[in-house]
Amino acid sequence: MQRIGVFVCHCGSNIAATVDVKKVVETVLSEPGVCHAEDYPYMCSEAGQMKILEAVKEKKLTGIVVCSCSPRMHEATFRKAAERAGLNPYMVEIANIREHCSWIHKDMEEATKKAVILARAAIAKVNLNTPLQAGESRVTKRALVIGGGIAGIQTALDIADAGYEVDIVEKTPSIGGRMSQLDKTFPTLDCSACILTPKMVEAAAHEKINIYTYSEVDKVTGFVGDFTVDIRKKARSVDSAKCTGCGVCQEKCPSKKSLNEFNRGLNTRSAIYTPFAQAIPNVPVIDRDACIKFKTGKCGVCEKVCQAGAIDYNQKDEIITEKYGAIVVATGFDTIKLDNYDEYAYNQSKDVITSLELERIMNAAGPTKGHLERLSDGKAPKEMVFIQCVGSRCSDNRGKSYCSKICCMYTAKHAMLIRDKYPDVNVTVFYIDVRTPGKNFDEFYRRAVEEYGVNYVKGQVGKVAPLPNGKLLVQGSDLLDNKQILKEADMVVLATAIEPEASVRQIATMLTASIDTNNFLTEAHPKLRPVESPTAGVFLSGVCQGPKDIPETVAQAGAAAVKAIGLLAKDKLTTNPCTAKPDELLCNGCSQCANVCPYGAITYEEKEVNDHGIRETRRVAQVNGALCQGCGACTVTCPSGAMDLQGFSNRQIIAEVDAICR
Amino acid sequence: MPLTENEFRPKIVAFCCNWCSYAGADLAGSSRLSYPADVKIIKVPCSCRVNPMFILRAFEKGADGVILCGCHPGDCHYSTGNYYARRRMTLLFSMLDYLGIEKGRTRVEWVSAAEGVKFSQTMNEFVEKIKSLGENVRLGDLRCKN
Amino acid sequence: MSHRNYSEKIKEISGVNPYKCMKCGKCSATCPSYNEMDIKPHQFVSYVLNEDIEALADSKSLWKCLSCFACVERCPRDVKPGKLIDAARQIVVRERGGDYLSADEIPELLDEELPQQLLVSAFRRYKR
Amino acid sequence: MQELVNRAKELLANGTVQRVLGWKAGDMAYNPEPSYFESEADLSEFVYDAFCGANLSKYMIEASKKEGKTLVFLKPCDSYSFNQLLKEHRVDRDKAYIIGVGCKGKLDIEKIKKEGIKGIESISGIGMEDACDTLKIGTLYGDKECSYQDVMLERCHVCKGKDHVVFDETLLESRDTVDSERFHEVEKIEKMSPEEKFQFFQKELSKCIRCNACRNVCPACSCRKCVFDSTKFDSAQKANVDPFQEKMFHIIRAFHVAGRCTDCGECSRVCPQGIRLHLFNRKFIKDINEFYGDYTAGEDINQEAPLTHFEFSDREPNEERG
Repeated sequence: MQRIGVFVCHCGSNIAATVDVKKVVETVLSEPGVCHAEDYPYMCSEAGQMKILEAVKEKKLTGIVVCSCSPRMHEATFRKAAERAGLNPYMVEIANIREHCSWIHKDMEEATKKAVILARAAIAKVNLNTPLQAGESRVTKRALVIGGGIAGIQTALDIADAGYEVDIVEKTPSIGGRMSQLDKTFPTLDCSACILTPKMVEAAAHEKINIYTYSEVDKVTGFVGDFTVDIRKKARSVDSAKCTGCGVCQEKCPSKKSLNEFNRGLNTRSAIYTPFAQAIPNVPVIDRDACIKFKTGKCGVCEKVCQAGAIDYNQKDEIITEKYGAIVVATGFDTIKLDNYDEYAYNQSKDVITSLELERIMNAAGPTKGHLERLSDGKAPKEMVFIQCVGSRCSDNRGKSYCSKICCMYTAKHAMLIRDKYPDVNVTVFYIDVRTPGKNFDEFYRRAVEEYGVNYVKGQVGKVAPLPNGKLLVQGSDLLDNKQILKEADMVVLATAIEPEASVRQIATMLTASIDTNNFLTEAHPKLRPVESPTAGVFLSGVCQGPKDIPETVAQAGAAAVKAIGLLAKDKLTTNPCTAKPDELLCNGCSQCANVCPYGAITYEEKEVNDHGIRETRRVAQVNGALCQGCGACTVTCPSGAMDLQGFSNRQIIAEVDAICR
Repeated sequence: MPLTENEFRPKIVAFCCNWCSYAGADLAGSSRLSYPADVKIIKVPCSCRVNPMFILRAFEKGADGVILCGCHPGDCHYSTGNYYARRRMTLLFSMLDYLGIEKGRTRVEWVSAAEGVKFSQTMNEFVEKIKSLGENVRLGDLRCKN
Repeated sequence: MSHRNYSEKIKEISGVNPYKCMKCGKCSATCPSYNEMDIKPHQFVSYVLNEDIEALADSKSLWKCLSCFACVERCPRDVKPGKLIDAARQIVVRERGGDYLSADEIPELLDEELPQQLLVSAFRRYKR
Repeated sequence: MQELVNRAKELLANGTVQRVLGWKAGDMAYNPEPSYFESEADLSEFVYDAFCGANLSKYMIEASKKEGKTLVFLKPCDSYSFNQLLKEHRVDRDKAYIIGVGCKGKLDIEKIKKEGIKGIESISGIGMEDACDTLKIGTLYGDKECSYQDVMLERCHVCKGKDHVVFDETLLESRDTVDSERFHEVEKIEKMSPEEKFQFFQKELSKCIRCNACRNVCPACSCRKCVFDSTKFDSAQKANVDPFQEKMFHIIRAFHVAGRCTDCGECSRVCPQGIRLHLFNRKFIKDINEFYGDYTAGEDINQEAPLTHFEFSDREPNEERG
């Protein structure tokens, strides 16, 4: 029989205002095994924890139940306290009487009754708890960064600078990501390439960093400290070791009609291409869907002109298998498709563009060589309209419910740059709210209005209609003036919502990292663990976790690096002791458990057992405690009940059921 | 809701997976989204840990309804646990229905850590449903008691 | 009925939660009858929330809305001002009683150019 | 039948097998029982006729632990059970020499008794060489007759087929016995109201005396130690201590064998109270077929079992049938 102490927390008034804690203490004292119960205003405080230590000592407690907030909050705290008191940490159970009781119920009598029942269930469980010992597993001192944008580059640099090997996997032919597509950056207006390129070069030159471009993650197995990852190096059709990056192949390539992804499809590129001039590595790839050689078998111009002999049409995808201790996801974002927003005429008019397209138009290396012009007729615009929140903050199913966060600032940037370079162009920004929290951000927006004369109108645009004269009729409203506005514009720029890069869902599935309904990766705690995934050993960097601007992305990238370094610096990890455990005497050897184990943690071996004096060799299940993550799938599959889960045993759960239904 | 006499208050057991649904229930709590106190949550590591025996046990001990909440299919922390749970529960619920235990007394709902609202709504609906079905007398014993 | 009840009735008929409005003004930007309205589409929500139904009932807007539902279609928050005003109109018509449009009058009103939809919305608006 | 005995003698004599697992004549014509035969002499008691319903595959678990090979006679339906045990590593294929024997449908003595035939002394027309159309029954009260088909076991009316799924050789001809829809009974129950369903099963299960015959005969219930006998679930078989297993026994048992039950019908055959236990197992089989595609346990040992496998597009548990 256990000797159980029950500690009921008031959590200030969070619990005590709705739950009669004294009554809970009084009631649980009559539960089997309970030999001590008390309440305290803050159990998680040092003084509260001391109460546990004292009681364990005085009453010789063997088990502890804390009735408090969610175990997700303080289970670790109380387990440590138990350990300090000399108990096994797994002799602690939490009754969640805050999130699951006091915060959702109003009537004190009812909430108190429920709190007692929850406590009773925890007590019933502790009665069956057994001390568990955490095992150890090794840490591979190498990190994988998925995504080679600014987030991935910064994370890789920080990890590498700490002395650990890092691999970057980037799916496009070059690292650089979205930031390489930007012209200028807010709030300082410095050139994006000027600050990004040195970082790209630094990453490429770093002796601890290894970059796989034009590559994707194919498969991930293992667990924190010991992941095994298959990386697919897609066939580039160009030998990176031989290529000198001279660019002649691209000049001579006769297939020049492919949409240039880097320029958002606003112009075309050759079939053999490097996405942009500063690409790293400066090695082109052949787009096999566009290449004449691959389509018809005839051509081979690039091979002929390449003096280095680097063209290799027979190159195949290559799978590289590597072990990692930590994985950082930095997959970034894309703008949403605007097919659902007919009212903005994006698909009808070439002169309605997204902000990212405007970045390319404004950029000297872009489709118009940096001249602001209409894509329909090449004319310089006189009236420009910017529309904010296109697809952001939409609770209908056409767009995204969240604020994309970066649009207010980059629109101010665009407006300012245009007014600066082309003072004769009128710029009108239709906004719902202008959101500029950030250092020097509001000042930046105000400068656009006050110094550059950008016309900000509060009110969303209802419709953009192409006119026969080639202009665009923008129908908006000025809510402050209570007027409807009809404006003929030459160009309309849509601040299009951003969304996580589409491939992230697949990556999250491989990593068993959770993802929210918007495809953003979920952090382990929204406030206190913002750069960690709930899946141990997986960290989040950049927009894959939520909308962010560059400074925030870089800050988060550094934070993710530090978390990864903290993991890599360890030689051994303690493993979750709540793993599956087979009873060899009950095991039939039927293999059903091994069939459902997602980790391959169950193997079978012929083993001599002593079944009440009968010695025989049997086929029995063995669980690798380092691989087992404790899901319990095997326990239910096992027909004989030989497989049980430590910490969540059949008897423990049944005891809880009984306590609740009593 | 204060307790009033004679009102039928069902016993409801909710199994919640640790990673999504238990966190969803926590979020419902921290967002103060109320649902009836009749619901008592048991934490399990994954929906696939829930043995049909646990559900039968709950009914035998007098539960009027049992609900299992797990991560959305595709989002299981353990990759595949909820897919197995889905098959097991589909078959179990169908069997219980076959034995005369109304389908409304058993339910599976996928609730993510971000879906506090869904958690609370689900529980409100489920309790309403159980109240409309009344006390479960059938699984106490499938045989004649006398 | 009290003001509050009217307000609740409008929510009930329209199925709209006016609290969802983020005051972006897209409805007003969209509305073809905007200039003829005294209370603008983006303001409907506040009249309902402030329970100032009398003003809404007396407004010109009630009868100027074409029920084209462009605002319903484009509202990013599913607030649907067109449905709110439609509901207000229905309440007024119900209270007032009597039919403003009888089926017998239809043949006379028919016009080649007239969209069928208009007849339907006219019936919704002018007939009990 | 003599063919079987002759072949068994040969295999014993040439050392292919160490023993024979078959059926031994009982004290009455209708109750032969499973038995090992170690020698030619033993085989004089061997019998194979229309009352040899017993499925011998489960005995192969023990036989697999013995020295040398065992010759086992498996009817077509028994071979599914053997295959399923093979899939679960419970029997050793190398320790078995399987003769697949033909089957013309097996008989249910209870059904004969229900025909009003009492005091049975002898039954003829039950041998594999007979026409198996009419049974001639000698009783204390004179000779009686009844139709073979009318007194067949329920499972034979819905037979899975007369082909063996695993064997070393086959002997004797079979005859098709199917004349009913397999899921007809289950469908009838499905259409009842909840109250009617409950009444129906309550009536059936109230007959249960927990003799464990169903469990002991079931080839899928082959656990070294049954959960009902272990303390792992607090469901141990201690009368009056915890009645959980008492109440839920048949549901839990059905779930344990779901996806593994070959519908061999042994549970219903052996139940002394005549409970139609196959109605549980067959419900699961029907659901599995309907929800996840046709699956016959034991048919193909390489096929993924329905409960240790899934599809992303599987139906949701709350979904209404239809």
